[in-house]
Amino acid sequence: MASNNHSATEQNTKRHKVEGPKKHIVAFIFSILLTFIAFATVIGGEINKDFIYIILLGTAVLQVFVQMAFWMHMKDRGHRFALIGILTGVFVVFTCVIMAEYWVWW
Amino acid sequence: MSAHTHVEGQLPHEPEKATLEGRNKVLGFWLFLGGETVLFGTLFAAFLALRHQVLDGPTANHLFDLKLVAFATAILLTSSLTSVFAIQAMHQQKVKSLINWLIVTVLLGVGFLILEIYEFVHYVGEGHGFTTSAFSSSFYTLVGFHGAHVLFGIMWITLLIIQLKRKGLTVVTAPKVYVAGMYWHFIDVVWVFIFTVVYLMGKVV
Amino acid sequence: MMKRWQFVKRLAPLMAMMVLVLAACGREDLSTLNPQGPVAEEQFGLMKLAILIMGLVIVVVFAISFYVIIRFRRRPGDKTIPKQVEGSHKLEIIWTVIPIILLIILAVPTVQSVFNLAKDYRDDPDAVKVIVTSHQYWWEFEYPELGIKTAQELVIPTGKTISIEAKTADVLHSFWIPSLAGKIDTNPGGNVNFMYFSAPKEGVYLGKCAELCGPSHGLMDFKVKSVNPASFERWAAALQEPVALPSDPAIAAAFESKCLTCHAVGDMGGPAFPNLTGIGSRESVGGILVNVDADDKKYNHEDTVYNNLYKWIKDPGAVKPGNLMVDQYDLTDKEIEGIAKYLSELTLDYE
Amino acid sequence: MDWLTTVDHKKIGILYLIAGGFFFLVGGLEAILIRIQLWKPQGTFVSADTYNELLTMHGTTMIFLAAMPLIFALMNAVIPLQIGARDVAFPFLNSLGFWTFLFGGLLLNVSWIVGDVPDAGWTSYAPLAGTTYSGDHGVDYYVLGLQIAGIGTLVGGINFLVTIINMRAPGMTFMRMPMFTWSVFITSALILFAFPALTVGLAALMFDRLFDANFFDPSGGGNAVLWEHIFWIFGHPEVYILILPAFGIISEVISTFSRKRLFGYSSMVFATILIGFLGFMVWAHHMFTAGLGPVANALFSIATMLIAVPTGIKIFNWLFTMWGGSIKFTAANLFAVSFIPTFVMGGVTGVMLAAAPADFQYHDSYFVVAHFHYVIVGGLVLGLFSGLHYWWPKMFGRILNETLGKWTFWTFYIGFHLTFFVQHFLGLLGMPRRIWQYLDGLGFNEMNMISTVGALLMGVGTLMFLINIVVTSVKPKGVANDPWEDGRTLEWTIASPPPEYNFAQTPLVRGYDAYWKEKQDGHSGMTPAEPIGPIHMPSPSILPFFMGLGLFIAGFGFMYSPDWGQFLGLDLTVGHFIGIVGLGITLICMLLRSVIDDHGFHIEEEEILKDLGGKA
Ligand code: HEA
Ligand code: HEA
Ligand SMILES: [Cu+2]
Repeated sequence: MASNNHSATEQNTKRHKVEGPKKHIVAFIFSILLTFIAFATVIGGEINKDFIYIILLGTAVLQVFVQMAFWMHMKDRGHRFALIGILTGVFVVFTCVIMAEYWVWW
Repeated sequence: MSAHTHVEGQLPHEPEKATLEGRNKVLGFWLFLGGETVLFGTLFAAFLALRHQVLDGPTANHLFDLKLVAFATAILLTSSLTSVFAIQAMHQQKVKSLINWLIVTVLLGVGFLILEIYEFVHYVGEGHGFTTSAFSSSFYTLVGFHGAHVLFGIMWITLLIIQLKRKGLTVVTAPKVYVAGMYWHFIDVVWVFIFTVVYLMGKVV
Repeated sequence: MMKRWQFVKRLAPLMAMMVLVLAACGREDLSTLNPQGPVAEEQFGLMKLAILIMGLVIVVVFAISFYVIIRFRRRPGDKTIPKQVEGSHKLEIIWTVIPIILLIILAVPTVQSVFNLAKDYRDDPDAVKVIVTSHQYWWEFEYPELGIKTAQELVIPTGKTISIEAKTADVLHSFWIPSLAGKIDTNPGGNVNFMYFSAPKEGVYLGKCAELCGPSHGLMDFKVKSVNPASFERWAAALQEPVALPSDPAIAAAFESKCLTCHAVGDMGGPAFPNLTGIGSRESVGGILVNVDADDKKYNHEDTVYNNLYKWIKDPGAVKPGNLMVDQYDLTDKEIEGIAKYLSELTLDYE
Repeated sequence: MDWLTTVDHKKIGILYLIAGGFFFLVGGLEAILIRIQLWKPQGTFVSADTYNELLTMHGTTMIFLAAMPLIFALMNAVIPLQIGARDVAFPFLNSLGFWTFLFGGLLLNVSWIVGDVPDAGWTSYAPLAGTTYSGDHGVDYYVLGLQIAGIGTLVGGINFLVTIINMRAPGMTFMRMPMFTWSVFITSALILFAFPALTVGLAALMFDRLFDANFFDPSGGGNAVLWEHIFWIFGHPEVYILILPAFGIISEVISTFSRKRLFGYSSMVFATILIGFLGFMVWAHHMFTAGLGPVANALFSIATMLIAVPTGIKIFNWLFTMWGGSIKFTAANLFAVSFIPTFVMGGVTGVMLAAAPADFQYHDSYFVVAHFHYVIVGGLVLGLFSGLHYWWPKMFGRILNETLGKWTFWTFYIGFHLTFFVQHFLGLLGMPRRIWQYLDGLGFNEMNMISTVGALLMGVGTLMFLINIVVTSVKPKGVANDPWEDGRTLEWTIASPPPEYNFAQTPLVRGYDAYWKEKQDGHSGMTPAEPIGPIHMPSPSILPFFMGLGLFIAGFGFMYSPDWGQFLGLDLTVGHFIGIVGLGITLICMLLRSVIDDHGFHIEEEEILKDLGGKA
């Protein structure tokens, strides 16, 4: 149908080679590793509390990046609106969470 | 809209994006996940705001058994990986292996749910009921919403497996599988945050 | 053509009235446009600045609108195509920058004022501290330093800063004295709010509840009575003096068994509901039945203290629907009369 | 039956129009009753309880069941046509959105029949909305009704986002989209990101009420202010969800009837995006008096004021669209032109409210009531009236009677100003909002009386519009493709009303104001982008209706589960059982939808040619 011509920009025009499972396994190992780091920080304890929080959030955010990029194909082309959608959502979430932490029990 | 123009068996490399309907579905689902992000974000916000309000109930630190939860996390992460393999199989038109990977994914999901239910039952035994305190209400709501998503995902993928068996991989079923895969990753990502914010941070005193 | 004139005719009396109202600025004891204390004045100042800016904006927009509507109307049969303009960077920059400037003019005093009005006087030894607790349809005022509690009528010394700590015993309410200070919500749980205000002049100011709190939300009025500091001292002292029960033993028994289970007078009774000490000399009963001398009765809600008390005790639900006093007791007509009379004579002499 | 199963966006638009219009009358009737109660001091026309029910239901009905559906009506009727599409992206979901909205709205209004009506304000602040202080089922109706209607809205939002992104005709780039399409695009995005917050808020409140959770109940450690945050994180974007489509309508109408291109199109687009973005960062301006502290108050004051800038850009762009134009005052354009100064009056009071210290005085007074009715009635409702008069011929093939239209305008407009102008002063003079009675002698009497008279006049205006609809619908169909003769966008290139498939051939878009451009270049219509061929259409389906019905039943069951006894001696009550059955119906419909492939059907070439021939 002609009306989808323009959306050609939105899809992969180039046929890429069939991808192997390798990078996904690497992503998986990354995720497990990050989870383990977070886990170990908490179990290991005895470090400054704020520092632990930073490590925890850092590993979580990193892991999300890894998963979004590799498993959800976010880094591939044709995901412009998907990206905008998710990022806007994240922005709204960010304001919500700030609200929760700082203003509810001021 | 041009579903009928493709001949069966000659699926393009990314069958989920072969038709306008497929592309609509994928894009719509991405946007839906954007909305879901806000949904879970608000739940997180409520939980964060209320997490210290334990009244007479047990505290997070007292309650959580990190090893069990870490094990559940590993299961869910693995299921995310198997669902990626499923999508890869789909892109290679290997229907058989696609179905097998989906079955593994579902089984892992069921395993996760069983652990979660076990965990909840255990907590209730510890005096941490849904109505105990604001902390408990917001805990069960957040984690329970996630659990409900897992449950829905399991039912959905099971249904897709049946459909794949009956109808095979077509430009109609492909977008459904792809979208279900995205959904499953999203659940996984949310869990990463639940694990971090609820469980790990709950243990930091 | 006809219709447009009708429009003007209809609007003219309205405009005239607007002018009148503006000139009057409303009641001195109620209007935000007629501030009686420094806090309300500061707020009114900000309002005036804002109104000025907004007036300017409105004038400009209306002027352009009218000009355009009149100048560029299409004559019948006109088939010409006007020039198609894409836009004008110069103009667009103008109407981006000018509003920004106007907003800065408004924002700077706004921010100053935000911090100014957020000052905390709770530890200031010169300030009079009051803990305001709102209840479904009545107000409780506690003076922690003086160890006294009263209800419905906040008595304050003129000129002193009053430091308010506001909370609620049940649902959300909001504490508002329009002519003295803007409002602050009363929150449940740990979210205690604070604010301050002062009244340089003696007088009675009307206070309102400004957050929907149930059927009688609109009737949850209170009074702020500012008296000179000496009177204030006398009032505080008088409030602590012991109070005698009604002289008629039957009435006294009824009062003790039916009223004092909830209310307090002097050092008797329970604290859960409005403290009645000195109720006979308050401005109103229940916050809205205004007490006047028999000859001054002008409105429906005004009457003598006795009549008001009688009316209230007889059927509190008719005055404030849904309040918690409804159906809590059983009194004969005689007892009601006796109690109303007793309460109407329960006055504090301090002015 | 046809109407129950339709997935045609044009018909769904009409369904939205009927349902939204009905709820507007209901909400309007409630407003009139409110005004009658307030027309004199200490009125006793309705009881205190009833008054709170009226004001809650008025606000809730108007916002969720009247304004939003009427916006959806125009979105459905116009958007696919404006972008040159044959349909929306998800016709099935479109119909699902409508039916869930309708059943949610009906559930909410069943409360009037049952007699347990929500009465905690449209904002339902806890703890008043909790079971301790609202023991009857009133607030349950609010929670479940809005939850169900909200699902419909969310689904609609996603649908229009995808439609606009993926279904545009060839050549219609983003920067060639008509302004109405742009504003609906942003509105849909706001819906997508704002409604989930409401969903969570309502779910939490529902858990509090039905299952004794402790989110907002202070005695269980909950926090009442948390509800305020969640509600307004949704609530403020919601007001821009309401006004942006009106902005879009005004842009179209003004430009058409001035015979001029929209002035500053790209800055209009930019301003719309900016408003949507800023809309998420200002919610706490509804909570200045909640005690958030000076830092938060100052930040939110400034953020709120900033919105005046992009909005101002729009206002002046409209004025300069008219400048130098050739303005024709049809009824549609009367509404549109009067929108500009009227909305500005409401907008500037908004900026006044944004100054936190002054808001300590305005908050919860009639000044706020005046503000939001100026932006909503003087903005959104005028915009809707304008859009309805403008697109009526496209939707129904008949032009609304112009004389009656002008009468509608004048009565409604004058009534509007009478009602709400004085309310600014009532607020400043110390009259709080949401009050059942005010005392005599406070100086409120005259202005309240004027306000009531104005409301009645608005009622007359609304009746005129109803009469106009009746008068028009008995006339024969058959207006031209471009009845206003100055149409600029794609919807005016096809028949009124359009055939089921909209465009026989998808048009090729060569610029902004696609149709106008062709006309200026001397063409009579659009250049097609494809040959005539069979057109694939989705099949109608009854499933959405039953999915809505299932949710309706489920809502009922769960609501009354505490009241109804045990079910067969199980742990479940009869209510739970009914609730589960309701959800089951919905889930089974989803299952059916997933399993049964919808192959649709084709409209054959001959038929299309016949349609075209009939026109030529
Ligand atoms: C369609 C709905 C709509 C719209 C568009 C708006 C628009 C705005 N609103 Fe309004 N608002 C409501 C609906 C709406 N509001 C509702 C329903 C409530 C009450 C809810 C409740 O409590 O029940 C409310 C309440 C409300 C409050 C809370 C009041 C209180 O409860 O104490 C505030 C405070 O800041 C506010 C501000 C604003 C501002 C700054 C805008 C701005 O977007 C306005 C911008 C427009 C202009 C400013 C005019 C055009 C601009 C120019 C001509 C440029 C030059 C102008 C200047 C330099 C000033 N609104
Ligand atoms: C889209 C939103 C919207 C719209 C269009 C309106 C329209 C109107 N509103 Fe609304 N209003 C709100 C949203 C809206 N309102 C909200 C959110 C609140 C706050 C609620 C709260 O505090 O919780 C509020 C509160 C509110 C109050 C304050 C109540 C209080 O605080 O105590 C008042 C009082 O005057 C009022 C009046 C009116 C009037 C006269 C109209 C008029 O414009 C209505 C005009 C329409 C008609 C007059 C229709 C007439 C109908 C017929 C003639 C036919 C009837 C027949 C049948 C049903 C068959 N409204
Ligand atoms: Cu707002």
